[in-house]
Amino acid sequence: MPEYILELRGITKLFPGVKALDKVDFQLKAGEIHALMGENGAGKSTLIKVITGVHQPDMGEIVLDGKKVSFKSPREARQVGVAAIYQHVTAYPHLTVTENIFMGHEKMKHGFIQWKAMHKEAQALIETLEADFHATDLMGDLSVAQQQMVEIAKALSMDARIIIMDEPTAALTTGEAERLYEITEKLRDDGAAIIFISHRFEDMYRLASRVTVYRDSKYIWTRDVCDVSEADLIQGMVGRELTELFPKPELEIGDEALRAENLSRTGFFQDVNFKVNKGEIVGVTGLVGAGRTEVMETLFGVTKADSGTVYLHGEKVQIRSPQEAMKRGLGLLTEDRQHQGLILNWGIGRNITLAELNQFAKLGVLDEKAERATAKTLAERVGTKANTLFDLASSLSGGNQQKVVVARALTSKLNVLIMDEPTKGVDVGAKAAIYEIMGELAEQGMGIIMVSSEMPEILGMCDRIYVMCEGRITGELARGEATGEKILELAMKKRVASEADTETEETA
Amino acid sequence: MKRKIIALLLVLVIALTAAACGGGDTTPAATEEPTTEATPTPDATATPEEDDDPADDGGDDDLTFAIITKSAGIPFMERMAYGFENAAAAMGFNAIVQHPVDTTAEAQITVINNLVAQGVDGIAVASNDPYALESALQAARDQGIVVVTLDSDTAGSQLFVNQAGVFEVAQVLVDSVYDMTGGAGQFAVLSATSVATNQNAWIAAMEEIIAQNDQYAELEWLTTVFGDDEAQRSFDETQSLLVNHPGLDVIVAPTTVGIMAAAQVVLQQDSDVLVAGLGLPSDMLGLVGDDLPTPYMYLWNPIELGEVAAYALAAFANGDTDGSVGDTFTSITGTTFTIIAAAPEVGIVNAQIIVGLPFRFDGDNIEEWAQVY
Amino acid sequence: MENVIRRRSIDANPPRGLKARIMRWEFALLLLFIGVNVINMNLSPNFLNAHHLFTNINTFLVNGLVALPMAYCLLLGEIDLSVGSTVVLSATLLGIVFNATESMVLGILTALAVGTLCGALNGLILIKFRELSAMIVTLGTMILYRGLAERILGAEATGGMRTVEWFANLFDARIGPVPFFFIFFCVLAGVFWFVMHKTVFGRRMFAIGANTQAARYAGINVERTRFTVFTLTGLMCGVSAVFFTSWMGSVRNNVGEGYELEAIAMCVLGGMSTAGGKGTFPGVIIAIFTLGLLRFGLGLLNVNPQTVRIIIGALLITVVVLQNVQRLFKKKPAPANAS
Amino acid sequence: MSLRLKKLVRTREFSLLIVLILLSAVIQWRNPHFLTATVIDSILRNYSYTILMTSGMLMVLLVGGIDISVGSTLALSGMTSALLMREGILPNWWMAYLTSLGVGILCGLLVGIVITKGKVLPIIATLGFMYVFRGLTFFISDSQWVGMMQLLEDFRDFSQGTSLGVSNLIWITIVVYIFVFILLKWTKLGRQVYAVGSNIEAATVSGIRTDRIKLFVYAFNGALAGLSGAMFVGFYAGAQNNIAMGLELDIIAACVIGGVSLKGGQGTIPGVLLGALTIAVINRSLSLTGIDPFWQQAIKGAVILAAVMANVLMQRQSVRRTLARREI
Repeated sequence: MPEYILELRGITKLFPGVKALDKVDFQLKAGEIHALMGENGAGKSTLIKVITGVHQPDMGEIVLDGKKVSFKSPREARQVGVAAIYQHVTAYPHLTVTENIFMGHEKMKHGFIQWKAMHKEAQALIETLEADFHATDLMGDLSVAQQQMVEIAKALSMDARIIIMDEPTAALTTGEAERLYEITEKLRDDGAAIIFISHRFEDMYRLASRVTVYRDSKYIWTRDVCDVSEADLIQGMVGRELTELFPKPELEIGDEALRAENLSRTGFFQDVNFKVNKGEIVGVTGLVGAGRTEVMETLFGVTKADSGTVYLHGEKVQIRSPQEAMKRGLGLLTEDRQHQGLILNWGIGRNITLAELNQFAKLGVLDEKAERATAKTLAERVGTKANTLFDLASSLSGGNQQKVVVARALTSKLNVLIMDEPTKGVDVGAKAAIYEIMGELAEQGMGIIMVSSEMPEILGMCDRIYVMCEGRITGELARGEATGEKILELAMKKRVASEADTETEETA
Repeated sequence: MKRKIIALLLVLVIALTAAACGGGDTTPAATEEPTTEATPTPDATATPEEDDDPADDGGDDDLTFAIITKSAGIPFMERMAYGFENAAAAMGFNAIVQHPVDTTAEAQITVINNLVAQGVDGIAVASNDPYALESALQAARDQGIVVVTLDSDTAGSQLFVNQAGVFEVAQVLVDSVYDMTGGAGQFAVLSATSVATNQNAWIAAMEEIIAQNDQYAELEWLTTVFGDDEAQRSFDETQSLLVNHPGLDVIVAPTTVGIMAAAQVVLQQDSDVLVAGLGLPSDMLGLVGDDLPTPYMYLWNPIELGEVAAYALAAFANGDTDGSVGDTFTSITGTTFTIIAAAPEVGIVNAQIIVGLPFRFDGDNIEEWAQVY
Repeated sequence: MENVIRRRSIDANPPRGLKARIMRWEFALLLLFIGVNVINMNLSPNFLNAHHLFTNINTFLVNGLVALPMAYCLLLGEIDLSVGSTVVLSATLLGIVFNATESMVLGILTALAVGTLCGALNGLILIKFRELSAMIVTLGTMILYRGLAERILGAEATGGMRTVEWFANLFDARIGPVPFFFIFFCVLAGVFWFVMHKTVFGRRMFAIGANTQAARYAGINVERTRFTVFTLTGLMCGVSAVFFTSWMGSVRNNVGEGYELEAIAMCVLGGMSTAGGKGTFPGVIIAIFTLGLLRFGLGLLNVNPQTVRIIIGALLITVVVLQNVQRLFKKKPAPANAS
Repeated sequence: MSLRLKKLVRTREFSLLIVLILLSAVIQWRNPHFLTATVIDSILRNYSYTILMTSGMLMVLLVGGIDISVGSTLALSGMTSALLMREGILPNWWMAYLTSLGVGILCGLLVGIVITKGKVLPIIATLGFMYVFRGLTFFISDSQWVGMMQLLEDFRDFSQGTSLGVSNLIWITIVVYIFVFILLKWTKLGRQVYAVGSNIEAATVSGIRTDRIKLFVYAFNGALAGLSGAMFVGFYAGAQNNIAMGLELDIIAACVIGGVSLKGGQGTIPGVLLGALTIAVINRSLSLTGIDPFWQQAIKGAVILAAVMANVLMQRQSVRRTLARREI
């Protein structure tokens, strides 16, 4: 039996405009829980997709049980016992839990599906996970956490030898997370090798025996967990000293630009209170599924809040649609640039002017010359690297695409700009440019709300930081007192814990 | 470059389909057994015709007459067109047959415009609408084209070739009911579509006949339902009639589609209701006879109707008549037709000629006529 | 801290190539248009007789009127199956009101109002039930509107509309060989072309068709645009009903059947993508005349109308397949030099 | 009530059954003849092929597609076997049924290939094929009809005959429904049809060959249309070229009423069966209850819109229920 059950050597994967994996190595021992740590966009998800056969590497090789393999599809990977539990669960909402578990490897008896046997086994798996739903429930009716349990049950049902868990505890309560730890350990004791991807140091310390760190799609190092300190981890994950990366201008903060008072929307967020002043950059952070994007969409008028009020410059406003928000000077740069931010098969010029077409029209008739002129000045102001205004948005790199979206926001006279994960999937060079634009806008008196789950960015750029967890604001930190640990700790403070916890300030 | 190749390909495809259909399937094969593939030449006359360039009125013998039926897919209309063609051929003229895509006036108008554009010499049309064709037919007549109507009339025609007098048809239908019910009983009418001009004319005439003489006093006319000339609807309506009116004795269906459907239902449910009306022998083979749902039925010879329409066109074309009432003309087969007055109250707006009396089909002659039409 | 944003100049004027790229599908279509006419000319001698040519052009332009707004529906990535039924309902009520009030002006206004209402109902349902696709909603209203027309018409057909001299002339009147209706259609087509390509409303339709979510986040009122387009389609059905009644003089319940297929075929042949967001209006105008003259040419050859339907159906499928296959051939756009 | 019963009552099929019973009660009240054996039998017999084809349309809708060319496919396949019978090429009745079935499968395959390989939107592809198949029906029959006596004796007897007191056409429908029920519930293929409709990305990632599933579904739908062609021609004892015009609208209405979602992934055999029966009752009852037959089309249109909107409201309600259950 070779020392490593799975080995990746010099794996490189290119996507248009960005190098997702750059000559990456990785070794996994049998019966080991191996943690994978790294910032968003460091290439962790791409690595998993390469191992599970969703993507094929451009260079390098994968060695399984000492033999060189290449998976053309996830089905092939699954057949040799590689199973993955993704962060965004890919399930069949209309079908029952049992079917979701057994889809692809149903229990058959001369051609017919054995429903009773499958339901029984599925129920047994659910019981081992002590999940609070039934095998015959519809997948669509389950919460994200419950769906994740089903994914785990799916892996168990395939008695996979290598199980990959991508941010499994992100949407779980502490109780559910604890149960997940026990199950993961039981899997390891049964001989499975587990790759565990997470932001949370706590998961890593609790479970993993070894940890590998990635940064900017490059392999950094692999060490035993026992001789790794948190500082080492942050250093490994972030690399540079914080200050040098973030040109945060020191500005005097103006009066209040936007305030939300116990804003809530059933099922997404509850009693959210926060405010942002002119010239201030406010960070909103938390784990995946904490409801940050949902809050911003409600502010911007895409969705309707069930209760709570919003004040712009102290004046109570009722924003029912994006165009109303923009009319009142509130802009939003969406998290999913590709689908919500840009029209990919349009040129960058037309993308930039899309939001304020009336500016370039007399009596409804478009003046294309004026439109092109504005687009050119704005595109250059944000430093978009493109040959002509008519280059397709799809042909630009992640960073450039974000600059185009920022340029579009500049066409409206905004005084509050919400930027949702502005530097997600963006290479380091472009990140710095985006931070500079942010600084520039703040300098002009704009209130900036930056939603991000990247610690360095939050710590480096924000004057004040709100931390959210499971739809609630669990804490507010000023620029000076904020540290990585404090934020993480607030990000995991569940409602249950916070009620019991009476002290106000947690010591570091 | 690739796109241009594709475009050229597209033009080629269109050219091929257009050329392939150039021959067009305009006429059912002249022979008795309609073969499945379309006959290549537009005019199926037996005698070889030199290339017919339909110059307006060239020599007497190369006139081109066209017939427009109600729509494709109705056997009665096929037989009528077949008769028209034979008569035209017999007179040495060319014949074009057009079956519009559906029973709408706009489909017929489009065909009329096409024919006018081709410069035909005469048009006979079985109209789908009492008013709509008037302007198109008027435009044709302005180009010197002779226009007659047959089977169902419309304004704008010079003469209506009436297969049988409306009253004669109504009379035989009422007599059938009288005979089948033994003088007293309940009957209902299963008609085609609610807007079929000839159906409504016969129904109006039947009402008048029953009202005028008390001989038919005991005949109770329960209702009139519409089968839309569709097999399934006619089936449904007949079944509803049997269910809604247990005391029903006779169903009268003055439409070839309706009578067949009604007879089928009666046969399948072996109900003792009798079915009378107008039906095509070839359709009704197996349904007409002594112990069958339809003891006897009436119709006229559609082939004869088509022939007379051709003769009428010829008569107008070579000036034998100008269509005024009282005028007469004789066809090359020697039968003379006298033009009689219109009958607006039953929907006949033009002067008309009567082809003949309705012909009776029963158990013994159905076999023989089923071969003819 | 050197200034990280390197200001690079971007060329703003539209590249020559852009024009060529847009024109490519129109060029192929123009070729097809000329091809159809050339074939028609030598297969039937009097194809070029102006009078007959325009008479027949008039007949398919009544259907063409409905293809104009259908192009907008397709641009939004939607489809309106209820156009034929809206035409018959509008025409029916025109006939009813005219016969009741003896005033043709009132009749025309009714037709336009009914058409707009039918379109607005489609739009309203689509706004209130965003989850529903326009296809199933307009499938329902297609049956409903034609059913209402059938109920109102009942046993008789409303008729006699051509007795009003000026109304009949709406369709028949000619300036020289060219009918007034033909000029009216061209003017209307020009307006539709201008709105689609040169106005804010047009650009918004392109955006919604290309990426509805991105349009919504860019502050475009997607629902209101959709409502306007479907109401406009209804209005155009009303206009088509007016000209249809002026042409036919009477209305029955099988009028306008198949209008939706013809309209979609014209738009798709004209280069409109069925996924939305792509297509040019000149293409649609050329396609309307190409299909119309193809049908006229086949008519002159006395081709059985059913065979013409086979050709139109087959043409619609081949064109869409060609568009999709052609999109696969196109090589991926070269990425701009990434940083 | 036991959990199982409570679950059953809340399902959509149960509410459909209630609607159907109420509708029949109203009709019975207006016309006592309605609930008699002959009327019920005639409804099932007249609409046996509509009910049959609804199961085919269910599978097409389940994968998120649609097929409005089924009416023309029925006409083409029925006419083909009728013409071949007239020319004496087909020796007996089951050969006629097989031919009709074969033509149906061919049409279905053609539609499927254009949709999957040609990447054409289903509504556009089937709209085009609707006219192509209808045009072909007129073309091959040279616009002629095939009369009753030109059909084979045993072909008519089978189609109009009964065994064990029930019409053979109803037996065919029952057999096919059982087959489709088993296929959808108990076979791998059936579950993959649901998977493709429910989440096509997940299906592709988990290695299901989605194009092949779609092709199968369209071919199967064509097969049922072909089978119905023979049933129609046999039952009405004659093949006309304008048969089954607009039949596809009834079938889609039946599926929509039966709770099938047009986005795919949702719909059951019991649901569409009840939907098809509802449509048959609506079509048939109007002439029985003396409601002006001209209302029929308008009622059907209204019923489709109402059913579709009801589906959406129900879905919104269940989404709200799941959201509220998510404890924050």
